[in-house]
Amino acid sequence: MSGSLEYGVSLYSYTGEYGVTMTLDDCIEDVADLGATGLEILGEAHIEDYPNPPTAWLDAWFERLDRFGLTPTCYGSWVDHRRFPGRDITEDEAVQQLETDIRLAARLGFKYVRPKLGVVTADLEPHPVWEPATLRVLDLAEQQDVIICPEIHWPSVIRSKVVDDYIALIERTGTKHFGLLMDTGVFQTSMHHRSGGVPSRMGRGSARPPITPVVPVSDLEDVLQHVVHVQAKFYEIDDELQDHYIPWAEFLEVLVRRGWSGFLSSEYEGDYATGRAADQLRRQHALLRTLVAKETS
Amino acid sequence: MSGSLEYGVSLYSYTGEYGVTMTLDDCIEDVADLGATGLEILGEAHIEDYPNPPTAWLDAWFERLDRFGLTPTCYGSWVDHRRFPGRDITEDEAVQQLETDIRLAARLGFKYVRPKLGVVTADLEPHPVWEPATLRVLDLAEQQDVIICPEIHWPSVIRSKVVDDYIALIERTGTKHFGLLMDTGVFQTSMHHRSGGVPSRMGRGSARPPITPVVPVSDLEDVLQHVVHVQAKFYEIDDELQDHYIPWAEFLEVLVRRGWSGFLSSEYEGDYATGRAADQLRRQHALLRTLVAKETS
Amino acid sequence: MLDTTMIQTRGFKNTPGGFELRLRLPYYRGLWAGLIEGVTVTVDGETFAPEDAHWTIGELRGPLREIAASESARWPVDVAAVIGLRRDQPLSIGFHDVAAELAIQMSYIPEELQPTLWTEQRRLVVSR
Amino acid sequence: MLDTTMIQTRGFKNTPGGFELRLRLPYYRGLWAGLIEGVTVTVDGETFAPEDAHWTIGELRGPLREIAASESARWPVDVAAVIGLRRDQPLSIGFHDVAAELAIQMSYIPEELQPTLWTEQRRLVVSR
Ligand SMILES: [Mn+2]
Ligand SMILES: [Mn+2]
Repeated sequence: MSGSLEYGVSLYSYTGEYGVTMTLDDCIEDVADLGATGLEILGEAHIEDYPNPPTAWLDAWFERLDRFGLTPTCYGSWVDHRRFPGRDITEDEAVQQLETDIRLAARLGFKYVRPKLGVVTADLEPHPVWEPATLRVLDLAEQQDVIICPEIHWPSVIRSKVVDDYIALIERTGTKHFGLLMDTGVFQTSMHHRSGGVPSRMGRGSARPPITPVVPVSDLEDVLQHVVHVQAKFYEIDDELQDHYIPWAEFLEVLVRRGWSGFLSSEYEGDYATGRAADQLRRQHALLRTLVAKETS
Repeated sequence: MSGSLEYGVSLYSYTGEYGVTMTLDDCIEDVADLGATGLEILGEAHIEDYPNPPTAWLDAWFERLDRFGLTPTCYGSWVDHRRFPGRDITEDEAVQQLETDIRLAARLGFKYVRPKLGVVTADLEPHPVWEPATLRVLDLAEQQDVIICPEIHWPSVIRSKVVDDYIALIERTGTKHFGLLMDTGVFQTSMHHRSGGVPSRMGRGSARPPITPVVPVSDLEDVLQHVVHVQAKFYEIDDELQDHYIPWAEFLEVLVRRGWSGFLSSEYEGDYATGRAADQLRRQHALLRTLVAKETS
Repeated sequence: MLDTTMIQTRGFKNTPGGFELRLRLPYYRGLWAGLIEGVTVTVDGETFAPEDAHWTIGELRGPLREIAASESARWPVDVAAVIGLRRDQPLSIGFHDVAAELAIQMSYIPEELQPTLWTEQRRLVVSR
Repeated sequence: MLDTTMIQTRGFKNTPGGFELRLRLPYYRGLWAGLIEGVTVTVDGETFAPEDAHWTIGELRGPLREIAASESARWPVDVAAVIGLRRDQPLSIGFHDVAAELAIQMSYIPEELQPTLWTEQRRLVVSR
């Protein structure tokens, strides 16, 4: 089975530049300029007056897609279960949030919606509202022709209860509108420490996040049939066009051998120095295209 | 005689940021935010589709003046006598350029127009077209209620043939629509070497600019009665709020003692690092206001 | 456009009865107002409590708890918030050491590790 | 917005029959097109003569001498120009050393010191 890999960029990559040195126009133009065809956004970051963008914003959105020849890929959303101080959101509120984003994503032409779910325990168990709320919006997803795809994201790993539960939901319901989003940060072989940005720390107490094991790329084989979108998370491509954090050759070998089709949507998460995102994205696309050309030749 | 000093900023100050980290909106908002009331621009830098700004640009211009409580002070213009390759501009063309800028400046509400004149010799003699062309636009300046004020700018000095010729023109014609603009860079006590920006050099030959003497602030006394506007050129205010390049105390002492009225319009010309212009302008205004308060108390 | 820093250069100034400063959200997306716990501002060692801060986020104005009472209230990622604080004397012309600690709830981080605290100190100028 | 550098990151790429790159005016104001003498581009040691450059400045397109034939033609300071150059082979995917020397007439500097030359070298990536 022969797959087709396409190249995209998530505007998350421009976090250090967005609103500082780059407008939304600049970001979208940059994605097209570097030769990508897939455009990923974060609803709560990039849509003016989210979740109710003005007509002028919508007009500009479609005009840009057309002018730059870009296809909307994935729309990032959040289910913030601590949104109301003092209590967790209810199932109805979670459904409402999901519906809002599914409708808005579909309206903008996206095929994938990634809801980021809240966690309730130190070992990153998702808030229990995820499953009933998801089940209640599957029909809307079908009607709007989008696939809901929670993200497998560091420090979560592939072999975990949460991923098993996602797959069980797919198998139990037989839905075509739920899948997995694979963030390649899961496969990082060493930890990148970003420079720049405003210093932050977690909490006022002494709790610390868990130590995360290195996830072998081979773990991807077990779940790949359910992966509908890849966020090609990366931190730094060096001056020799090498990435010392993400094992791209191994990762792409699996995708090509298995004939996986879909978008590799770049998520730059490295240093914040001005101008670095645009340069690093070009380096990554040069690296990915070079490796894929080798795999497929 | 008691004068009144007012504080302004020239958008020239944001050269390192304009179009990079700051829009025109940002620049104008910053001027108001730092407590200035006078706004100076460069026609050829800041006016969209110069010299024919669209209606929307004009509307936004007046809306901002109103919202931020800013008064247009000086409009910088150029008479580029080498504008047409292979020949100098004619007197008619110089008149046309001056007329264009006088009309546009007046339309935007400016009171002063600074034409930057081309030079023809190594000792900075202005192109001879300046005098007949100026004489031909004095009536228009009167009609448009603006004062034409060529700039005394480093490496030119106050005691020079060109300044004598300017004053002679005023005395001979008795015009109220021609004056002098004093750029405080003339009084620099040492040379600042700016870092950042794109490296440039003059020419492919071996010619080098003249060595410029230090101009004592006392020279200002001779010409002050003709000075209609001050560009408060500066390079760096240090972490103790001291300026080691421009002798502000001496300069302001003369202005206050002589009862000079008008705008001190800041021209930051220091290092180009991002964010530096906005910080340095605030330092300079803090310094100028502190010194003036001392002089007048 | 915004400064990279959380505390913006533009916006720090005396106001009638106090002073104000501007903060950007040092995060990659906008947030529902209820996720913002508050900001503690310190100027030259003088600390201003989060509950005394008057917030302006675009058209939204008031104490944070009043702003967050509207379920649709958001802090967009590309909009700086103006934080107004009361002070008897105006800040002097010249340099001031300004610090801010912004506390936010990140739903996808376990609660025992929350709030996430962003802290920054800058030397800013009062220019008039 | 523009990069601080004269040679912009955005815009360097292969085109049918050659490649292009974008330049900003590294100056503080826009200029009448007749004041621009030209740009010499070098990629990995291969030099492209100024007279072979195809310019695009907003709506204006063509060799510089044709653009400057219109007396109203300008290069605004906040608009990057696209410089198109012919090349038989596309540039390879990966890094390239790109240099540009931009020559401009400054009327207020004595002619014997002109043109003013801005030079810059950057390492840019062809990404596809
Ligand atoms: Mn991701
Ligand atoms: Mn000046």
